[in-house]
Amino acid sequence: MVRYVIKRLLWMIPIALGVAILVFTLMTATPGDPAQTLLGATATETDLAAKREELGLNDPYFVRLGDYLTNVFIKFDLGASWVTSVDIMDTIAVRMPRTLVLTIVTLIIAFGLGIPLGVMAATHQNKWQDSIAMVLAMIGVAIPNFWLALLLISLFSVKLAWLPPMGIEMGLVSYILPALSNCTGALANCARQTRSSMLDVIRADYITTARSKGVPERSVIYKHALKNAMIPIITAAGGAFGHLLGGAMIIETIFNIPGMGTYIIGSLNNRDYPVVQGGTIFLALAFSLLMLLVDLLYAAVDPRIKAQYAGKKRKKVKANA
Amino acid sequence: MEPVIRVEHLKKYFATPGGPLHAVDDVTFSIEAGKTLGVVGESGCGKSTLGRTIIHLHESTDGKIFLDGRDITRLKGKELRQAREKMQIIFQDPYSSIDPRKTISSTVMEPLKVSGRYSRKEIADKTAELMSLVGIDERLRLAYPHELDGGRRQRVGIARALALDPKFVVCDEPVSALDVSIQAQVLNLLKKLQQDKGLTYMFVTHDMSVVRHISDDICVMYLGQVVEKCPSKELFAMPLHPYTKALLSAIPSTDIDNPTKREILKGELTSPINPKPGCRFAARCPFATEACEQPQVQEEVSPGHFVRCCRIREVN
Amino acid sequence: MPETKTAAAPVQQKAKKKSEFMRVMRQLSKNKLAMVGLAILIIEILLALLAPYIIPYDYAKMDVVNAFQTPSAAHLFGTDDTGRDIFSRVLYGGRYSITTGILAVLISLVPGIVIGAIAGYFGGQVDNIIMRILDIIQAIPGMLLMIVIASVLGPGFFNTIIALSISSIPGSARMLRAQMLKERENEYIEAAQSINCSKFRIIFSHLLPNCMSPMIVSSTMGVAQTITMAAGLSFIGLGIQPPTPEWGAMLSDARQFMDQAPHLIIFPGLAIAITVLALNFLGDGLRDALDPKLKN
Amino acid sequence: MPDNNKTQLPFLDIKDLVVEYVSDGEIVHAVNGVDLHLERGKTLGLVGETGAGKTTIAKSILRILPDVGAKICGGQVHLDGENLLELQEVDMRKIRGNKISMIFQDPMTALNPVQTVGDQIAEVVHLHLEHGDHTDPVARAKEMLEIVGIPAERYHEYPHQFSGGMKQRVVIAIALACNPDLLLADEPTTALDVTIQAQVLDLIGDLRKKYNTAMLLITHDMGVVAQVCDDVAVIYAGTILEYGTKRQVFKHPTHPYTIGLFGAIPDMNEDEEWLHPIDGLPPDPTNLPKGCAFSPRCPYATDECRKEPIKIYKTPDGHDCRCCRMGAIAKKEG
Repeated sequence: MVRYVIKRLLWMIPIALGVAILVFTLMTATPGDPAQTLLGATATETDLAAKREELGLNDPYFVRLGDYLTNVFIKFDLGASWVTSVDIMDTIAVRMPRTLVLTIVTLIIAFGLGIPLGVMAATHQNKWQDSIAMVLAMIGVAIPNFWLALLLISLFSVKLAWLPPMGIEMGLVSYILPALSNCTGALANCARQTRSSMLDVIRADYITTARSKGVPERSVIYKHALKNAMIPIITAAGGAFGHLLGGAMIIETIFNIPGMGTYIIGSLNNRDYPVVQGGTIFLALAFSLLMLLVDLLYAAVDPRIKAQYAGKKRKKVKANA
Repeated sequence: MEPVIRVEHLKKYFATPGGPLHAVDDVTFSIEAGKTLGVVGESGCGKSTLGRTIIHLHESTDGKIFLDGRDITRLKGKELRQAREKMQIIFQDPYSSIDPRKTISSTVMEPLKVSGRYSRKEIADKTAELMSLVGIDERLRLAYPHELDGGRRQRVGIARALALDPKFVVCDEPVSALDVSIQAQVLNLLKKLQQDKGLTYMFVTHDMSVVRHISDDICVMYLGQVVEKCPSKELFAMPLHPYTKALLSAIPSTDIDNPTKREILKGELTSPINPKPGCRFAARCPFATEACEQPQVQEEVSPGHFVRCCRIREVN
Repeated sequence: MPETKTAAAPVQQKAKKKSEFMRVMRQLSKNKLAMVGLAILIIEILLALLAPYIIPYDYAKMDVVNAFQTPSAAHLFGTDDTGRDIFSRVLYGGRYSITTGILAVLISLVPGIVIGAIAGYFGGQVDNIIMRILDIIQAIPGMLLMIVIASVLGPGFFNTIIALSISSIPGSARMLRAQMLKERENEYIEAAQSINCSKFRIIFSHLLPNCMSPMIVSSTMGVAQTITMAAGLSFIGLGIQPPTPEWGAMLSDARQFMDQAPHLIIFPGLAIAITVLALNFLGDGLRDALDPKLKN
Repeated sequence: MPDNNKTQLPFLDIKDLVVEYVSDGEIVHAVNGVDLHLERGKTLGLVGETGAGKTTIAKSILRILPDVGAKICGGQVHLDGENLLELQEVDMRKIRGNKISMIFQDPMTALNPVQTVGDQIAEVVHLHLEHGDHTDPVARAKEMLEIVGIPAERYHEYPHQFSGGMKQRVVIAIALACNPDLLLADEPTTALDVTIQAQVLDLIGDLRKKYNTAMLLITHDMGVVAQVCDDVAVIYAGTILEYGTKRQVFKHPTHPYTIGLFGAIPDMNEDEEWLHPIDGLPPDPTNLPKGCAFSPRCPYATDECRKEPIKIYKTPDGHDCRCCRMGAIAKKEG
């Protein structure tokens, strides 16, 4: 198992490298002159030239790429923001937890409600519970998270003034509305995924075996069926997290939460390339780390995968007497 | 007369993380024109791989393959295409061996279209002729596979295989997925086609009663090796190899007056991944000794009767 | 074999192809929700096409005198901060959103299929390299990648479409590859090889037709997702810029006036939700209808 | 009925069982009035082709038909005089796995992949422990593993670490853990190789004799029936066409379908040039013909066979045959 984890961790390095190169190339390909945006329209040509020289914009692409990669992957230094010249790593250390809190709270709501909803729909196939749950899920997927955010703000903050419309001064309370508006899509997808994998599992032979053993229906569903159905659901959770991370970008701008989203989008607007590059690499690494966690969770539930990871030596197949 | 198919020391290894998998290991035999060689053995003995390797669906690792006396082992490009037209295959699973998105007639005519030697009219005539040959009703021409039962799908597979008038056809368990009553219809059809068109079959199956009925000669395979090969009547009358004996005694016969003497094999198949030299059956053979650890040689014990076991005389 | 019989065969051949489409439609009509979805979509597309002729007011005409009017007979959806009629803008906006969704998915399908087919059919090293590249691109969360590409290309209608399609190429390529790997195990592919079909013919006349139905279903859902994403982009100012009446941009404008005129945010968002809902209903219906196994 | 006119009901007695499925709008007549019975300790072979309703009968006895769409429309199933169809679900559960248990066809999917082999055996023992009975389920499970020829140390291994034959042994261990009175075996060896099949059939035979368990063996292989069963029932499109002791049916097959089945199997001893297949297509359970279901494929069929359902006749040697033209066939075949 440990061998597998190390292999996956080592594997993240080329991915981070690839992401860095991809984002760096994208940034250099952006039209317009960063110096102009930074110094504003009034700057003289000489100031602009000096600024460009300072930021190393005049060097050829490969030289700058080489410098950047050595900084990031050798010196672990993401550099400083061109606008605020605050070290990027420090800002990320402050902002990343907020984005993570928002995304994880959303994930918990989505899967906490989605799984029971899906199980209920699967066990009452084609009955009213099933159709209501599935139409609700369809609507959940259809509602864009930024529209729901506006609706929730106008209702709970503007009209009823129960919850803060902006910022995170109120601590966890201020995460409620953002999490709610971001979770409908994930909740709906989780319910549909649970329903379809439960329906597949319920039709499997070993469920009939369990029934033929006299196992009561309730534990057939919750003990035998759900445990097997969890495997595809966990895989969907990995994918859902990536989707939520993306959604958080917009939610943060609406609720003015100083997380990674506002950081990156803000720096995009004023051409603060190092921040965009650093932020993206960091998010990509966080996302890959999470996918590794999902796979390990996957192995914990499914013994067949655990055996694969455990490598050949432990799996002794004894020839019987 | 040169046999239609001759195979010498044919080997097919698959690379696996645990080492080379010896699917087919040093197989030698030949099949005369118009004759049927039955290849029988349990799952995992390499009988399907053997068939597919001969007609170049898999590339052979070692050994030689001769079609009508011509060496076709390392053919490429145009020559391979010509050789392939003469060697066809019928598959086991009627539900996955026919493209669900194509109509019956377009499946049957595809080989003709691909060969590029037939005009549209010739293709239409030949397709109609092929379909009536295998007994598929004319009005099913534009039906889709999911509208047919297993038996008729298998007939479509047969019609497709015969489209280019092949000389040699590998039948890879063509009736195992069918019910008994439909099975008999397809077996009779295959036999009639052999007599009418002089086809040479290599009939792969795990069903001993089917192989006895349809083959002239039979070879028994175990873990990639041919352990015994002889005319089919002789195999059932006087089996020599211990595995063949166990295989025959395990068949539940419908004759209730003299039930077969049971010879129950102990243990499970050993792994075919980089196996030890010598007899692969030694682990489960009641007569195994150290001599069996050495690589076994295929010996012609009596005319046309080959066995791969060094202790054959003590065993019988 | 009477001569006339075979001559008729090719003619009937075409009839059969058309009936494949009819079979799918007949199968689809059994699913009520899918029909509702299809009806909504057809109405929306018609409205969007006819928009310039049927909208009551010019979508760009400002009329500051009666700004912030709540929905009334004159202005079905009310008017926005500069007095423009929201109903006309939503109708006209439909043109942007729907075309963005459909075009982006279509553009991303072509490279997606090519990459997926190559990785799926050839496997081995080729598959490995392609998959690693896709891993790298998909390591960046979808929305973030799109935001970065959109800012690189700059705002505007076509740039948004290109940004959307580029970021959805990895998804469709990976999906087609998985489908190809599954279909490749079937024996009819070995059969095609045994009758001398070329690699090219096996991919295009055997593998792809059988991999198409899941792609069609996911593309339908893809259009829905792309419409939402496009609106999201415009919402954060990176997609289609105001004053064009794109639904996302309208929502973004309405944000500043939430306390005075809450009604401003309702209708553009509702339009997105209904379109996406209709597409999802249709997608679900198509999933069953395209399955050849179902008896018709 | 074979002529045992005991007044008291036999150990297992199925009377006029009718089961129907609803699949996308069409009604599938899976079982159309089946009568079967079985004495304690005896084995009845139920032989038929795909779609004849064999598995549906077994699942109806245990009442584990998938509730979506399948329903038992009529008939009774008496076990020891008690009609199982009228039992409450909670009482039926006490019988499942304890008095009646079932073995399934495909060992590859019959075991829960995420639960250890031992636990799956212990679970059924634990479920049916009468209060006051302190046998330890884990110990009993290990004992059962040894009985079916699997080393007890493999208790904690998972199904994917076993071969097909070994998995089927675990399924047998589960089925026999509570010494059931009746074992329903649904094609237990069809998915296995012939040498492994011989091992498994022998294992079932020994254990059945040891616990005196009655068995309903469902198969399409006449050889397995000849080797294992006492009585034989031939079923086609949900109806029993021929029913008698093994000797009666194997020595004097009377119904044209049974004759056809024996003709279609290549005979091990003689060498006929051609097999005698049964012509035509398998029956479509959504629209079965009036009268005898086999009439479309029967060479001896006349209008009389197609009018209304055929009742059961007695053959010269006393076993049942549902065919009104037995006399004519006997003359021609004789």
